Amino acid sequence: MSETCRVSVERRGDVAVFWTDGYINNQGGEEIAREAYSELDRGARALVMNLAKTRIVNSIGISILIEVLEKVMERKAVLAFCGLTPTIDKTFRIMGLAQYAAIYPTEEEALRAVGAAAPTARPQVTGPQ
Amino acid sequence: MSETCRVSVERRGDVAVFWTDGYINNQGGEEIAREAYSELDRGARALVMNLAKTRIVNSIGISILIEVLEKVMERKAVLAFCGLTPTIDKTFRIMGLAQYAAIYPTEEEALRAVGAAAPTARPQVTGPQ
Amino acid sequence: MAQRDPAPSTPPAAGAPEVSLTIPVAPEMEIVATAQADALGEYIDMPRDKIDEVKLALVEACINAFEHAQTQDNQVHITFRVGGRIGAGEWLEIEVLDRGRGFDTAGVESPSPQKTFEERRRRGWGLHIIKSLMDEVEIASGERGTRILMRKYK
Amino acid sequence: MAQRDPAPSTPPAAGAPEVSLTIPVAPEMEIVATAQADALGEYIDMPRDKIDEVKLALVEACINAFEHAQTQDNQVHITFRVGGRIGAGEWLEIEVLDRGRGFDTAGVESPSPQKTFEERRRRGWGLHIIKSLMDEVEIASGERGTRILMRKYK
Ligand SMILES: Nc1ncnc2c1ncn2[C@@H]1O[C@H](COP(=O)(O)OP(=O)(O)O)[C@@H](O)[C@H]1O
Ligand SMILES: Nc1ncnc2c1ncn2[C@@H]1O[C@H](COP(=O)(O)OP(=O)(O)O)[C@@H](O)[C@H]1O
Repeated sequence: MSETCRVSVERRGDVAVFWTDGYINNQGGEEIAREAYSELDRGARALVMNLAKTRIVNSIGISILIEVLEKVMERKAVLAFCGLTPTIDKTFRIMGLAQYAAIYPTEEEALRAVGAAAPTARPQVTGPQ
Repeated sequence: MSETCRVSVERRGDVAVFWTDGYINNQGGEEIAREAYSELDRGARALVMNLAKTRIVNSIGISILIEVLEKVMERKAVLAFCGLTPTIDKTFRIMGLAQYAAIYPTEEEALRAVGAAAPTARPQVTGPQ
Repeated sequence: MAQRDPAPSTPPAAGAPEVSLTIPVAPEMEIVATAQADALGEYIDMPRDKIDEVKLALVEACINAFEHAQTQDNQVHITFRVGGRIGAGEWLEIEVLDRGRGFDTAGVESPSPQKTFEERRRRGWGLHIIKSLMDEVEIASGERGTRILMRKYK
Repeated sequence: MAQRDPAPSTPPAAGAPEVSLTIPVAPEMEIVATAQADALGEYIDMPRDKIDEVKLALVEACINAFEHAQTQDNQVHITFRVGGRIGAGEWLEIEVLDRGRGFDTAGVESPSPQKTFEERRRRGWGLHIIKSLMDEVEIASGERGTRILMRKYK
């Protein structure tokens, strides 16, 4: 099914950058969580999630992102989002995600804020939006 | 209504280039016909229609394009299409439009074929696709 | 369904996900309907060009109902079904039903480029286009309305 | 419509173009439904960001019906209406109806970031999001099902 979210991850030193593509529901959220926990286990101290290719995150998806955020905070790591549509940004604020995670307009700003190494070429995200 | 086709036209010497944007139904077809007749009246000897921003032309729209083609032939002018999606191309062939009008993959090729002056900057087509 | 006359001979695909859509007889509503064909085509990962063909066939079926059916309820009823085994013969099926006056399907003259250009009979292509773009088409029409059942494989 | 219990107090907008869509209770069908919101939002030239808000509200209403309603017919019935005077107060209205078990709307606890983060009760945001994103929302629920009527101005 086309709408299922694809997630790709790239490591830049101790920062893990996530790109999502498509609808984030329970499945998409769980896919992100799986990748996030594996990056934390591999010592990531910051996760940057670029949601530019996602237009809808449902409340179940957000509840899973909140779980990820809690795990990130437990590990004293940080989580930053970027590339949010106005609607996703609004929902993140309503649900309080924005109080605990940083939100930046662009990936560049997010990476700078978490002190990542300069971005390299972005990997190809396959699959439709 | 968003889907209504927008038509913009630019003159390059005695060649008139048309760009459509959106659904071509009876309304869209009539809009194109109006512009086409006015260009013929103003001495155009070739019409090039770039449909790259149109994904659907219904059979009523095509029947109007056929009317335009007949008028073009009466005036000993020529009509060329370009930028057709595979589905539009297929429909034009089914209905026989392709037997009387030339179809080119790109605007450049169409312009070259009708012997137009080099293209200038393309005018802004406003409105959604 | 109230109407029983124009029954297709193929049985409906049992258990296939079914989405039904009712649109009013109004300008450009056929385009609103194509959004559903788009979404379900994407749902089964149908290639873009095939989705476009399905959309045009749906447009033609809708505008026929708008133009010719003279429905009492001022509506066109569309059912979308997806089915087949994943990876083997998946399809998108669309049924377009109007409760209009119907027509004699056997009496419709076939169009041709010659009639179109030489005799200047430019209309009459809708049903032919539907049959050309879809893999399977069944048309049933009677005094209780018209039903077009069309299927496209992925 | 068979169900009469959860009747909204606002009368349906008479004469407004109405499109109705029935989707099965199945994964991602809520996204298939949003295609219709998209098409009708575009039909009234609603700005993209507002269409996105409508789509998320629709997704939330659908997944509530999928998750909680325990419908017998395994369907969710959605009606889209557009109305208002062109250029002044045009709106898109969506009614999401399930013939499920219903719930006590007064008994739903409001969510808050505090409960979400401190008490780790992360769910319970769907209805709140719907109310935040739409301009007018009415929820009626009873033993014959649940109806959410929501409207967004352009
Ligand atoms: N839904 C319908 N209800 C009544 N008559 C129809 C319907 N669809 C098609 N017809 C009849 O069949 C004829 C051929 O239709 P079609 O091939 O689509 O061409 P066109 O619509 O251009 O005439 C129509 O002119 C009409 O008489
Ligand atoms: N369509 C429905 N049918 C039955 N119960 C519902 C429906 N929608 C909502 N509810 C009830 O209202 C509660 C709150 O819903 P909501 O705010 O969407 O949050 P969540 O779905 O995350 O629990 C649900 O847990 C459920 O008990």
